[in-house]
Amino acid sequence: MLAVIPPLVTPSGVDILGILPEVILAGGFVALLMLDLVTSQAHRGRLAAFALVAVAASFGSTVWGWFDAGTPHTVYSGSFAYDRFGLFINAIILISTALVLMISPQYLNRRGLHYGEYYSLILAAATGMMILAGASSLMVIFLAIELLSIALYILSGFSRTEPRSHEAAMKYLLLGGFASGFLLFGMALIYGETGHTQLAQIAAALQNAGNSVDPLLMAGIALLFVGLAFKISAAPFHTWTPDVYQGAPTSVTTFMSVTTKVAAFATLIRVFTYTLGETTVYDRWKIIVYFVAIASMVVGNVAALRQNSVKRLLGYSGIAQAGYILIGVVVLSPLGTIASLYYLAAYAVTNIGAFAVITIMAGRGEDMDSYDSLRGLAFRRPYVAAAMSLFLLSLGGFPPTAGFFAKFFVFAAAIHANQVPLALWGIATSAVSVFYYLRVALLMYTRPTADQPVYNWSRTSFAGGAVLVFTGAGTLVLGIFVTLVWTIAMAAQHGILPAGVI
Amino acid sequence: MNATNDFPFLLGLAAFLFSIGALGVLIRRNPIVVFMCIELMLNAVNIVFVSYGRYLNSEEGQVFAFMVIVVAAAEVVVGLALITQVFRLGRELDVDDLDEMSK
Amino acid sequence: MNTTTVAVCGSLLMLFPLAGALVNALAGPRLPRNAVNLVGTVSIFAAFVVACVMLTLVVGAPASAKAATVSLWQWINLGHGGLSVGVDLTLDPLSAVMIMVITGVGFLIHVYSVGYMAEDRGIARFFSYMNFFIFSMLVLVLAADLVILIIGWALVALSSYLLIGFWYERPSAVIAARKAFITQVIGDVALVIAAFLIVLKVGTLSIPGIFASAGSFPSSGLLVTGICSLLAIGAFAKSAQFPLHTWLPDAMEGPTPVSALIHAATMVTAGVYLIARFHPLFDRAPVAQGMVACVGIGTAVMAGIIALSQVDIKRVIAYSTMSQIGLMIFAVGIGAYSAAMYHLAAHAVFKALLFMAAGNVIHALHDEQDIRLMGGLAARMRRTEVCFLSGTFALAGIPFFAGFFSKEGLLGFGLTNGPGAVPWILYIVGLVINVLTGLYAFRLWATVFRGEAQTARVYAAHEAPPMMLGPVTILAVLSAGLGIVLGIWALFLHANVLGGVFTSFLAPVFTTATSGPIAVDLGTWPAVLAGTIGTLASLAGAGFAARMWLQRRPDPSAVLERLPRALPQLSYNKFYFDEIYDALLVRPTIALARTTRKVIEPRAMDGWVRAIADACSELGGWARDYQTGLIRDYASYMILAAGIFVVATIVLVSR
Amino acid sequence: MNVPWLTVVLAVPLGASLLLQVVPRSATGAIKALTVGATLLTAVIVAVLVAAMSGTHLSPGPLGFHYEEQHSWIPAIGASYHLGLDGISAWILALNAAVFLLGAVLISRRGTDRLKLFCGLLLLTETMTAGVLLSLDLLLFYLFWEGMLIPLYFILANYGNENRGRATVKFMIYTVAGSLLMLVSIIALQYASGRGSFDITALLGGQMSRTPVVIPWVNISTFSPEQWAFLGFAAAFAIKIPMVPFHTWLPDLYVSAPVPVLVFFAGLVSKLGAYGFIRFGLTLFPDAVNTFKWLFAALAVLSIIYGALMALSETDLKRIVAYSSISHLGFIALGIFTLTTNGVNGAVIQIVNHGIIITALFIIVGVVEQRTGTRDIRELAGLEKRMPWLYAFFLVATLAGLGMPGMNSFVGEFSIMLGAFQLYPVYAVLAGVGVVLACWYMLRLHQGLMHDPPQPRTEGVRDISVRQGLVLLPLTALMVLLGVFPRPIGDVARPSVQQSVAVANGSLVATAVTIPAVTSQAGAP
Repeated sequence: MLAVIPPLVTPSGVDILGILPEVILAGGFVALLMLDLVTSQAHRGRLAAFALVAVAASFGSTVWGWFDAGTPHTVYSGSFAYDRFGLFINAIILISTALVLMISPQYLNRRGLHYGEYYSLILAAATGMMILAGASSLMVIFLAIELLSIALYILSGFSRTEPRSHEAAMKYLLLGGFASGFLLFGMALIYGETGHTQLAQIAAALQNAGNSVDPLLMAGIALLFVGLAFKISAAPFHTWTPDVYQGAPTSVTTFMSVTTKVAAFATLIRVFTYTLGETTVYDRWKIIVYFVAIASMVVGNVAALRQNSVKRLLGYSGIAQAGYILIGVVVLSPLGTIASLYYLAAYAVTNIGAFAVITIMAGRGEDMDSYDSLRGLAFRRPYVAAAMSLFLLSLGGFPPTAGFFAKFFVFAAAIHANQVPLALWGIATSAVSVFYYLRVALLMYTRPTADQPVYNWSRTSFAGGAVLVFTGAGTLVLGIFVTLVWTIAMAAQHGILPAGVI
Repeated sequence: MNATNDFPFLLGLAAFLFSIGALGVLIRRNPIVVFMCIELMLNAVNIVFVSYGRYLNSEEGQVFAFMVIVVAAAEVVVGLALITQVFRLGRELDVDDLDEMSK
Repeated sequence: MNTTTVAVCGSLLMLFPLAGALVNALAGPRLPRNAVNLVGTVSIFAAFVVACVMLTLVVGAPASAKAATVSLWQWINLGHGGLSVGVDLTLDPLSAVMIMVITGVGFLIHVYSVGYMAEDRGIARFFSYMNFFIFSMLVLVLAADLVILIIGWALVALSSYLLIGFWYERPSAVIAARKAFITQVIGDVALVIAAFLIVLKVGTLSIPGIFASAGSFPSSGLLVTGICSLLAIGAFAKSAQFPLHTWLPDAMEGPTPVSALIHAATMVTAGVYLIARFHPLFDRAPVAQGMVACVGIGTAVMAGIIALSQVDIKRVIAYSTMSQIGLMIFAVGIGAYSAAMYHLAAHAVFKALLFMAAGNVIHALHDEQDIRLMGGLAARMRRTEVCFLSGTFALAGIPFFAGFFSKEGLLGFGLTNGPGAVPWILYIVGLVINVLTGLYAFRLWATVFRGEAQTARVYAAHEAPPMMLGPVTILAVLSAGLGIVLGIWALFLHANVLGGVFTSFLAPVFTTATSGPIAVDLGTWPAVLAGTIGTLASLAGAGFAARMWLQRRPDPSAVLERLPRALPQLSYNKFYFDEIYDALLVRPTIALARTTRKVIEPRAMDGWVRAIADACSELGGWARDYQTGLIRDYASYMILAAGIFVVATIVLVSR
Repeated sequence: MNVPWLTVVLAVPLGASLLLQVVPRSATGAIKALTVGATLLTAVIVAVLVAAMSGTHLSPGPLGFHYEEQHSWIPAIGASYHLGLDGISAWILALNAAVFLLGAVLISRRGTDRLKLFCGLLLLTETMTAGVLLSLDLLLFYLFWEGMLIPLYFILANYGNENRGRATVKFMIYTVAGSLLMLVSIIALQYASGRGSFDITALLGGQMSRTPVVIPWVNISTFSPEQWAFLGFAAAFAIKIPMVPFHTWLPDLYVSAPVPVLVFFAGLVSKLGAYGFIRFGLTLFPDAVNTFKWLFAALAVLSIIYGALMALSETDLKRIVAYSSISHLGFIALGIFTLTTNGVNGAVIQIVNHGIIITALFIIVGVVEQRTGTRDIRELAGLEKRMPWLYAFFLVATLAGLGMPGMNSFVGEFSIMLGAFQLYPVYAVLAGVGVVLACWYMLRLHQGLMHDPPQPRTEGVRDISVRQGLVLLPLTALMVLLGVFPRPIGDVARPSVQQSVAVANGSLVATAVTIPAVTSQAGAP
């Protein structure tokens, strides 16, 4: 018996406008591969400049899209959402990418890693993330995840002579592939039980199913969640995070710690809040997401207490932040989504700032990794130390910084959804986190004693300074002039696809 | 065979293969074998896609399976390159050796 | 009385000593010694003059308007339902008597101090404190609001503290000062709580206001009894009455003029003043009155017994002070307010005299205070001895000396009041006190001035300089002459011998007393009879003392060897009160404080915080342990979690 | 003329701290001058504002505010930039300006490492603490409340003795834990009130549900949401005050911090907890505050006694003063939880008074440590001979510290104890025991330093410097002045306190305990 083939729908040419930012960036990625061949080693900085131009162009089209996507719709037969939500995520990813590109050349030069592929791989990964942000079909989600993952596998092993870097890459690769297996199995089951791969159709199918329970479907949802939880490094799927963050070159860590999480959360919100969110089965099931959120907050913060590498510390901190952002996801409310978006923006600007300090200050041939390397930074680089303190305070959630309002909004979302315990878990772990953030901050202001080695910090380049100024200002702006980003996040939530569920 | 009748069997086979793959990841220490196990998991999923596609009379499953194959190939390329590089640096091919940072 | 005049006089009265204190405190160290002395004494003299003016104001006022209250400024006003206190002064016969005593005796003691402290380097500080004391005492007696009274009450304690610890390099003085102050603060707290009870009942703390609504307290009610008991506790602390008496003997660590002024003449009698002032309340609380009377007379006996065995000249006088104040407290307890005030004034004179004469001795012997090392001083310090003897007579209540009328008056008063046999018991106890007083008073005089010199130092002793002898002489004349004049006047011109002038002068204050025993009169002949019996008792004590010490001179500490052993032991050890308090209050508190610091703070208070921190750290280590770095481990966590999730999902959903 | 004066108060120190950044690091004179100038300017403005307050426009509503300013901030959630001054905050704001001025004066120009950093942080802290006192919007309040920790953290972490790191982190975690609980309560309050506003005037008088929360599954009913929310606030404030048993951060911190920091930290920052209780505890949670008043009053009494006992047994000067501070702050807390006009008024008065006293005490103890090189009371004695001026100032401060009638703290303590007596006589009596103990430990401290034969340690120490004298003089003068003439504080605080107490007692306990109308005037019949 032959399958009845539905009529082929040819995508209209206008649909390309919906993926214009991604296309531009992908173009940049390909062009960079070519340009690398004709650029001499001394001029690789120009590749960075070109990549920046590509990012800027993509950002321009994102901004244009923001105004164009007043009425959200899907393109390419419903597999890609052209909505402000995706564009908001795009903007975060693009800005982060740009900031990483700015600090990269100096760092790579110092570490002797300055190869042209770096920039194309960054753009490739960014493209994948942007696609993921807009993906509204399981297939596109899978493709985007793999695109960004493969690029990141290579990037984390970019320090070709360093065992640490290899180890990071191997772990990321093997565990990432392993997680992909779960993700894919979940997708397969969902597809099989609903008959669809497009989110809107899945949502409709679930609505029709009503209260009936389908164990295989539920298993599929669980496995899909496992796959995505791996990407956002939520506990208990977080174990790769500290190792990979520590081993990868710092600029790469900077990049992936922020952007991967942002993109994966975009999908998580699309799938779990807006596709599955309203269904009765999900309502009973979401306790697992609760558990993951709480576990992430606890594990991330508690494990960070006893670290001695700044990169690892920020890795654990990232796990904890994932837990906080998950609060915004599980409460299934517009406020929760907005809070998550705000959190992602705040997290991006703060975390890039923090990692940027480590990247910028890294010395020749070595990463500024251990706590000791921060000791006494304030005496020689007062402004850098002040900036780092600001970022750490923001991560710790002190007002008036971005981190405070980020946490404030997710807690508010939890309380408004009558989930006070979730907020209490959040604050308890936040209080714990103060300890390790402040310990690092304190270290920078401690004068090294005579017998302690003094780390040889690099000079801050113009680009590095600019990044710090931008991220520092961003941290404060998000902490004081809240309405600015809040309004945008609200608009982003307003236009999210698949619509109508919440 | 009837698509409806052998469908549970196919699904069971896929689950079985997936489990073997997962178990291999847990047990084997050679990264190349681990990698192969991961590929096995992906291919098990492919079986699910294809059999669902047939069961549901929809082509999306098949398309998805193709995608997975392509992606798996890409992953293999990167993975093998990485493993080779580790090997070239004179290290044993044993995933248990990759725990430098946690020490 | 013209309120403006009263306000101006009252302000001036307090300003002079305050100004003296400030000038000496700030500029004193840079001023020449004479200037310091001048500032110190003239300021009090000026106050004395003002006090005289105020006395004439009161005397000259019509009988119906003997009291005036003026407001200086509003201290605090917390609005409706809240506290409201004004800095108000009151001038009436009672406060007039007090300010006369304070400034009069105070001035003489200041003059005396010029001589006594002539070689001390801290003279400016001394006069500053002394002047400040006079100021505080005036605040206390003039206050027309309970809060202001409490302020004065505490300020005198402060001055007392400062002066006891004047020689701050002596550890014993430092400890004595602290002890005195803490005891006073206990009294302050009692007063404060009494104030709370009052304000919650009548809504005001103004003393005239309280008295105006005294009727709202049910007579013998629990509330008024409580208030009066608390007031009495405050008075006991100030007047060194049992059980808050232990600070007074130690307070003798201060310079002798301080003992004369503060710990004999004025401050310690403030408790008597307080109860007399609050008589409208006490009159409604017979239980509290009875308690006060018993404590007073009990303290009088106890202190009299202790005084018998002490060997420090100042401590003997201090215990005699305690005993005499016990009598005054007894008097106010039985309602004999006028008699108490009379005794207060007389006592101020002769006790200051005794102290200053003792100061002469101490000065002459270069700070020797042990009476066992004295003796035979009469030959070298004739005038001092005469003065001292005048004081001793007055103290012992020998007829026609100041103490006679007052003491016999208040003892006799007890006979007229009280249920059943109580008056007789009290009177007999009073007679015992008379015997004791005669005994210790003459013991002191005999061991110090008579007999043979015990050390070589006595032979080198010289009579005190005129600056010291002058005030002593004046007081000696007063203590003898005043009594004689008053006595003659009373005997021949007045039917009422019991300090008639005083009684009639103070009458307007105490007329408001509802159960006015003041109206009761023994009648002339019974009074004479009572006086005679009392005098005989005193003389018996004096004779016994003379027999024991005048010629033979046994060890003065072994006074009561013929009595049962327990009594001398108790006497010599001051009834072990210091030890008991040490064991019951001080040590447990310190032990508790130490336990708090060594155990509770680190283990419990900090412990729970540290427990949380340790738990987090432990968890952190745990999480770290699971972070093995092995891919296979990580993969197994993932698959385990994924498996659990899948199963949990299915279970949860199909529930 | 419509000058946003309160914003000016916030902006002056903030602006000065930014301006400091352009001053070269070596120009210590200019840095110090700028810092002192800015704090002085703030103090002058605040003084004028407080003095002129009663004549200015009063906003309508159950709580009236002067100099009110309101601007939109985050309209989406109803947070606004809303400032105002009333009788409760007025004197505390004045205290704020004063202690920062003193702190700035006390900074040693030569002896301070990285002077510019220190001065900048000090000014920043002033902005934050002033913001805490002026905010009428809960979120804005929280912003300042928690933001205050940032400059404080850097000051405490950078300056002080070698143990400061641990002490500072302890303080931070303690405070943050409490503050975060308050944050949850703030959100819950905003949500439950249904007004979508964080404005105190919109949330007044108990908006939250008073039905008990039931724990699912076990079906145990617990406190009502309002009570839970109140406990959240209480956690933050009780830790900040601090009340026993949440106090252990304080002694460690006070011991490690340098004197100019202690001046404003002990003088003001710890009072903000008490201020928070008055401003928010009483007015936002009338039901809960009435439910829990016995508990918090008991904790306050515990603080009084416990702090006194600790002060009695400690041998470290700074720790003695630190524990005395805990004991005194217990009085303030006791006053607040009497919920009577007298108690709360007394608490406001005592906040100001204790700020003055503790500042002076820490300066004195700091001078002693600096001159003799030790903080151990057992190694010190006989300083009166060497330092007569210090002795005089110390004497006044000691007396004020032990609640001597006639000194400023008597006013507050009397009023507080009266309030306590109205509600819980036993507590008042126990507080009386605390007074006696206070007398004991203060005298132990004072006499231990000043009296007894001089120790070798104290040979040849110099008396205080003119600068220190100039700082101590106004403080001690105020102790006496406010003791003799305390009316100004009471008069300013009175209307606001009455309003707050009225809100707190709402319709619930309006008739519980009221004193009859007080008419104590001279010569009242």
